[in-house]
Amino acid sequence: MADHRDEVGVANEAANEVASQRSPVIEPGHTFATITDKISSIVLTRPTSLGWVVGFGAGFLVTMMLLYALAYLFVKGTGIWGINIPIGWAFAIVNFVWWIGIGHAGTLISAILLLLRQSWRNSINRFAEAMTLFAVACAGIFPLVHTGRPWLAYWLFPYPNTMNYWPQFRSPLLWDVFAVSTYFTISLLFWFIGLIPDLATLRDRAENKYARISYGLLAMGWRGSARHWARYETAYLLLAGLATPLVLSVHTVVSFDFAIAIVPGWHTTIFPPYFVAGAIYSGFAMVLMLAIPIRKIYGLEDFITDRHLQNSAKVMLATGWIVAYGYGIEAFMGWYGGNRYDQTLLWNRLHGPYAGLYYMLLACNIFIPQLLWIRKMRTNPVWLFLISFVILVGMWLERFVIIVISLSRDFLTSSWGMYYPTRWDWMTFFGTIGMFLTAMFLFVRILPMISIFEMRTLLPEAEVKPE
Amino acid sequence: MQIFPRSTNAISRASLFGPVFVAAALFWGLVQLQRSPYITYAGVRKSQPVPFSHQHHVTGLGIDCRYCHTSVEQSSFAGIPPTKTCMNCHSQIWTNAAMLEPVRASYRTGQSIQWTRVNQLPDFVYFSHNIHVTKGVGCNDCHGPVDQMPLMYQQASLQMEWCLNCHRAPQDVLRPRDQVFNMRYQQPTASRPVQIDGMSYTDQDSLGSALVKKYQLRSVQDITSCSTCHR
Amino acid sequence: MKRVPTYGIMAEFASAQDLVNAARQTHEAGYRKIDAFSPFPVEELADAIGFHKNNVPLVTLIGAIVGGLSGYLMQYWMAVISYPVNVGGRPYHSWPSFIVITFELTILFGGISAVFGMLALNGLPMPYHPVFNVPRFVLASKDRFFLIVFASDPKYDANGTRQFMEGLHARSISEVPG
Amino acid sequence: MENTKSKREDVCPSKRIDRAAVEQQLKETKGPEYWRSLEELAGSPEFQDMLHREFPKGASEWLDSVSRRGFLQLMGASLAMAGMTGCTKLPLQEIVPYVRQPEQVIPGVAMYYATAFTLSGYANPLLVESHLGRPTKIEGNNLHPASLGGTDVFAQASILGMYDPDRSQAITHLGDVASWSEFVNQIKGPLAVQKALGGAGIRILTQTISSPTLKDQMQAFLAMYPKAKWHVYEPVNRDNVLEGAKLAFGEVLETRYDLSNADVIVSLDADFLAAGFPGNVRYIRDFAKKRNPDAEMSRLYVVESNPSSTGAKADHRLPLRAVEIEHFARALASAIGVNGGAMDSGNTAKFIKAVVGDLQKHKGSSVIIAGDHQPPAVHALAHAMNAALGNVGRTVVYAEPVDANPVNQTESLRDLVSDMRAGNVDLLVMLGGNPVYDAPADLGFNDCLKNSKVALRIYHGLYENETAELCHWNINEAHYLEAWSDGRAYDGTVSIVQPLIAPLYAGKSAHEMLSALVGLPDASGYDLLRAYWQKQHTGAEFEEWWRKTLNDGFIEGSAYTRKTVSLKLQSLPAASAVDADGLEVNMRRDPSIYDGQFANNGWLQELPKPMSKLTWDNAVLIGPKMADREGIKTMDVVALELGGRLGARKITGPVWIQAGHPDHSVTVHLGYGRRKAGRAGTGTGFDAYALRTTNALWIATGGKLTKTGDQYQLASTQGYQTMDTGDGETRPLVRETTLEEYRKDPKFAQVDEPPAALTLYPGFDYKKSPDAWGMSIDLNSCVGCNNCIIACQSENNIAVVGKEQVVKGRHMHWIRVDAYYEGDRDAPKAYFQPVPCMQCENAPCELVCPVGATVHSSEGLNDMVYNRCVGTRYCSNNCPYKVRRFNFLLFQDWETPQYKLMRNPDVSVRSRGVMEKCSYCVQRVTEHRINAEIAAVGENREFKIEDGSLQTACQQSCPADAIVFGNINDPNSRVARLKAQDRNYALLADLNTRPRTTYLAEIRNPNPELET
Repeated sequence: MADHRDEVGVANEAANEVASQRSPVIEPGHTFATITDKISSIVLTRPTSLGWVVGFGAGFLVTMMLLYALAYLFVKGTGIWGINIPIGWAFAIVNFVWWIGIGHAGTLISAILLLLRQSWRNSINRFAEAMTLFAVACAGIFPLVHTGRPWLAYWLFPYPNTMNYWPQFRSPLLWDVFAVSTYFTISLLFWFIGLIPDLATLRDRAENKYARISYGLLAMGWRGSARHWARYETAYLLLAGLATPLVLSVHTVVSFDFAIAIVPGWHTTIFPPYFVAGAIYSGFAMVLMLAIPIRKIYGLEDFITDRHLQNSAKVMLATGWIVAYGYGIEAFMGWYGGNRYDQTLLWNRLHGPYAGLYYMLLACNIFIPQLLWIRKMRTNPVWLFLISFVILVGMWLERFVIIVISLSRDFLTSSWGMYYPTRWDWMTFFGTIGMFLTAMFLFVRILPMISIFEMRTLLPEAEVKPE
Repeated sequence: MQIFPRSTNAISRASLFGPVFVAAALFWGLVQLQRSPYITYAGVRKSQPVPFSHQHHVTGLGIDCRYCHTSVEQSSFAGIPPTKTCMNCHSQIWTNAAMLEPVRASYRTGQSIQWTRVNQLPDFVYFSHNIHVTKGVGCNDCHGPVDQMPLMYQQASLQMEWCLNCHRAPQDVLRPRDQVFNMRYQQPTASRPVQIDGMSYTDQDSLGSALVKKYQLRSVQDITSCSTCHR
Repeated sequence: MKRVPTYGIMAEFASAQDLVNAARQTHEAGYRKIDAFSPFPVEELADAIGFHKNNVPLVTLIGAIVGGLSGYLMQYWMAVISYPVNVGGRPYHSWPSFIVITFELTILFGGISAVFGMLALNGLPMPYHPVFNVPRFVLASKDRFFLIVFASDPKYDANGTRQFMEGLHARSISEVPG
Repeated sequence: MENTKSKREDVCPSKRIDRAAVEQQLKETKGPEYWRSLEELAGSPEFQDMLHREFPKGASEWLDSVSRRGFLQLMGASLAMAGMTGCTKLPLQEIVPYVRQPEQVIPGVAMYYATAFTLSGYANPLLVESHLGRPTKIEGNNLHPASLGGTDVFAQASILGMYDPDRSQAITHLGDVASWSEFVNQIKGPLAVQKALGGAGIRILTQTISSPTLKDQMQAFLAMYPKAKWHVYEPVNRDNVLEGAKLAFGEVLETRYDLSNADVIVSLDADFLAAGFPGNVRYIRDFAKKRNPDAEMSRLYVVESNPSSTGAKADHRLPLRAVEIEHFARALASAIGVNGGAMDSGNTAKFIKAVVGDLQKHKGSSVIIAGDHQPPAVHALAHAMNAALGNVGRTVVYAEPVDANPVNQTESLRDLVSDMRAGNVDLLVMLGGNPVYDAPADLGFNDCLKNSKVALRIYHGLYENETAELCHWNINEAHYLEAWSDGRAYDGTVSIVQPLIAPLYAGKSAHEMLSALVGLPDASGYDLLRAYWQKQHTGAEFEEWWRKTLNDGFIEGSAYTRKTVSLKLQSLPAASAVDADGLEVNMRRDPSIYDGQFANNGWLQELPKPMSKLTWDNAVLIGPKMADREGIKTMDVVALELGGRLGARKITGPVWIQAGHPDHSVTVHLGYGRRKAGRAGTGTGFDAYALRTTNALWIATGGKLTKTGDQYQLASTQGYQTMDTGDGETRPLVRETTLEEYRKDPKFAQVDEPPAALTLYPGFDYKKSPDAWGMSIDLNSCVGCNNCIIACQSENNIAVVGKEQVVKGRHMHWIRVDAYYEGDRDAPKAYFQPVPCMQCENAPCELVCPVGATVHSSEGLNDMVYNRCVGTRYCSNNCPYKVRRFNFLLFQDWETPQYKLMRNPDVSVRSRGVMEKCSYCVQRVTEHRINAEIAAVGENREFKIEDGSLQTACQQSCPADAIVFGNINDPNSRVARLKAQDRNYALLADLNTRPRTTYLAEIRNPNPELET
């Protein structure tokens, strides 16, 4: 809503465009009322559907498995995982980077697309942001629990202590601490202020007393005053402006964890850009994996149209190519750079004990996604869903390849080693997925998953003639 | 419709901005607790099998520290006197004082007296008495006015920040080596100058820097390196 | 039953366009203590009711600057002044390494002050507000648009204002009890 | 070592501290506090009954299972929280002083005592560090000619043996705990009966003994019981050497070598640089001295079957099957002009020609050494050749045998068995040893003892092992660190074995056993020893002489004098024909656990074997050729069969493909597959003694190898044993060249050294600090003996992790010895490279630690602050040398009291979740610095740490003197001078990490004639 006129323009176009090839961002025939009713009813209807209960229950059980795995971890120590010397980092960090990457789509959609005035973002930004928060929460678990003595993790924060000794600010891990916590805070605020007007709507529409009270408290007495809207819009815009460099910085910093180190396969300048691209890549894949079933189940095809699926697919195609370029440059530099360690690394990826995974990675992240060139694929939810899944697998493999393969064979051949995940590695990984789904289920049940007031602005009625 | 009464406004505002202050207060509390005697034992008189009075033995009888703490100049460990040392005198005087029974019992049975440790450092801290004594750090610089302690207690917090105070500015505490065991030593003033090597010093700054040279103290960077105390 | 003082008079409109027009007329009619309510942001509205002074950017800027400075100074003090340690032969003041955290704290403080600044300036949270006494006001968060003239406005007088507002083609007019 | 010498005490240190105090301590203090507070009380020598309470028989298994002792790890974690963090509340501690403090004892100051460790009769002179009566670290005795400060792995690890909680802790009779006096009374009767018979029914079985006192006692006993017999048996015996000497000289002689003036050395399957070879410590020193390429450099030819560390150091190594080596020897002899009954030397002709040429050129300065397991003929030939080359008296010296009872041990045991079978034995006393486990299979000692008619069987030993099981009486032996004794080094020099601590479990020494048998049960070992030596050393000044002897640890001038001998070599027995394709089986002592007596020593079990880097197991070693032919892969389980009179004997075990191992030959190591060793040793590996027969103790032919199809996980500590990276690249990790090339281009090793000005950063100025520590490791001297690994483990309280963890790649050694192979897999070049922390000046590890737990000290040490570490493992990932070790689980044993006593009080005990690594022995650095500072201030002179006075643990007992540590700020220090050499290079220098540890490149001295 940076510029209202522009919104109107988009809305008009959207309306007139039904006939034309390009599908609109919102199906015609909607009014403020219908939008409001449609979206808020999802949250306000009682009783809860059985499907939801089942899904939530499943996610919850897996979350319990995560807690069990973590409890055992605290009792025994990180030795229950497959890590060793030389491979000091494996699943924990792979998962961390993977989740953080996924967590990039939300803020990107709500902030960057907002600044780029991509009005189609309005219908997906809300749950994309929620997805971001939950993904970052899942990611946040790992840096903490992967330490040998997690109960001392508070030493990573610069608090006044009796040792007169401080964190070591040259360490990328410390940068992570600040980057990730900042990212989480800002995303949370961004998401929440986005929610305020809709919470007001829910407050005013809830039948149930308690619902009314709780939504009321969260809405903080929002009444849609013109003055409030003015300040609100500014704040929202500023936040978007701040979040944009932030979202780019977060994965850059994460990539520093590797780029700053001297390990062959880590120590490369290409990392920041292609980590960010990869993050958006996997982020959109996750958005689609959520959007496609949600719009089906809750019948939101009017709001999440094929246009959205198409655009997301195009974004994936683009970022996918950036990632491919990254791989290309890595390989090229490995060969061209003439550094004996990088050359060996390249050879090792292609012929080493983990070569299979590397080829799988290429298939998942580069070759299969090329199907998205085909329009049918972009518009067919089922195919899109499957491709997104493949991409998510691929991006997980990318992190595995970068972290584990590089560590498994570094400088001294005498200390080369292998890594085999244990069942505890897997339980922790899948556990976080369960946690993510649980949170997602709760979210769609108690909060509007599409921004109601921003949808309203897409309608032609929202137009106001200038003087 | 109106859901909330007017009063809610104040409450809600408080609940939005209040937590910040609560958290801050909590944090401040923790920081204080960290340094409190409850954690450090500083100034806490721990119960002992025999209520040994340093005041009486040092001030009253004028016994030198090294009579009991024999290894303070040769070893990292200052030494806790064996029962034998107590009995040197107490086989002659106070021979049947009730409070000394544990000592006599120990001597009879050969069972050690089990004192409660007063000045204790964590196990990963390696402190050497001998080097500190050699470089002109006085007993009471760390142990406080032991000669005025009827019951022994730990004077300083013995926390790292406390150690660093001296390690970052040793010249502020150094004294001539012959004064190390003098519990009543006071830093030089114009009225009470301190003589070493024929020079007379009227303030700690000049004395300190002179001693830093004389006793070849290592640079601050040296003595604040981690492995100075941790290995 | 005790008579409650009036808070103002409120008119309801069907579209954003109507509201904006009405607001403008009211403002031109010399009413200053007025406000308008819409279910989504209508940019012209603020201008229409004569609201121009928006301090959110300033607050944000201050927050960001404070964040950035404190970030860098904290690192400098800890690494160079408080306890300088030789880390891998790097200088104590390794400024390139300090940039990341400085940046992050800039964003963090900026963001926080933007959000809380906005809330504070808007006087939120304010769960209770007289306008909620108007039953139809629930529609303000759905598809209706409202304009209010506060009783505190010097030009306000119960009947005159009501008549004036009726002239604005409002769908309905109601008195807001304070 | 001057100051250590001055620190030596010359009195018996066995102190008497009241037990209650110690028990109190053990009850009240937890984990990490324990050994520190113990420091301030007193190392109590005597709390055996308490230990009994603490130790139910068959305690918990070794660290293998992760699920082990869950509660304990919880405790460990909580301890870690309590003990390892800065701001948690410390638990109240007791402090328990002496009642009467012994003189000399200054709490917190270590003392050193001279003693000796005896293996197979050969004494290794030692200097043992003691903290308040607790021995904590073993060093070599630098005054003793057989040590010169060096030790071997067995001596280093023996301290763990003393604290081993699985040692037999009481006298038992038929399994019930009994007392010494009971024992004494019970044997009175039988002895009386025997007295009447002149002891006709008494047999005493000992291991190889060199103790003069014990020999004297034994003779006294045999005088008292003239018909009694003294049998000697050890599985790793030197019968071949003995028979070889008889063959050559007609008498029994000790052969020693003087490598300090050997320019050409030919080894006929002799692994003379390996622990267990008599005199190896001294040989390594002399050998290493002669390998200096800037002086007269020696040349080493090794003809061997199983690849050994000696072979790895060879300038020319010829892999031959053990059975072929006799033929080689004969051919060589004939070529030299000794009648070896010349055989066709076949494909080795060229080699022999070159060797002979070399030998002829160096008459009198060459030496030919035959391996213990080669048949007598080979030894005889070696003697003959050395004589012919005029080496005798120069590089080869003959003298009295060190063995007090030099008999053919196999025959001796055979006699004993037949006597037992015949029922001639009524009373069998076994002093040590474990014949039930390690006697040749064909003797059937086991069942012979089980259902023999021997009325009374007495076992005296350190463990309740397989043999003890089958005895009525089981007397727990006192460990050598607990008892008085003496013994002879390889050159005959008598060392006095001085106890460091009173017996933990009131064990008895062999001397006390024997004197009990002659009716003096209460004689103390000390009195017996003293009495004996008083007899030998008549004269007024005995006291003074005795004190000096105890102080030095050995009797000056007690070495056996050289004998001039005349060769009486009659015709040699005909050599057995070699079946070209028949499979030969070599049975060898294990490089880590010897003959099995160290099977329960965790340090040795986890010590990577020099060539294969295997731990916790033995394996069937085969050559690559054979593996390819038979289609066998490493870790395939095979069945190995040997035919024989007693029918086929068979073992099954996993295969390890050993580069350089000859074809048609397999090697198995003895000592594994113990049934009753203890928590560490029981059930590791397979028992190769099952293949051993009296007629083929070392080399058997006609073996049969078949795949079983099973797999078995072996635990090797080294990822890859080649410097090739697979993509055709080879990394210059070990830099090596020939003497010629080196003379041409001395700086060959210093390629890709980055210029000092490369970095943008100014870099730190370490000149400001008086000392900047650095280390130089000479790859030419290092013989891969592994001694440094154990020395470090002992000095720095390094945990043992168990096989499962080693397989996962989590072993904890702070210094490792990498072994690399290069070239033809069947005859590769081999290299050793010890790798401790490089202490990089631009340390990559420090840069990435988020909490600053690893940072630089002003002296350039890469400090690792355990208590600050949160365990992100980032530092290890970023360490190009991978020398950092992480406590993935609670590897330290917090609860075993013995281990608490053993630990070095000057080094933190690391708990779970903490990174650790080589610290350049910072505790020693600090100690020396403090002492030097005190001295400087006291004497009012410039502060200085004397070069060489401060030695790291690995350096101090390195037999090759390959590791040198010191102050690189002082251009005259030894380390600075070494680093100035042309051969000096830094590992991975191209990374610009600026390591403080650098290497001296390896130079070989090949024979031009053999260079193709």
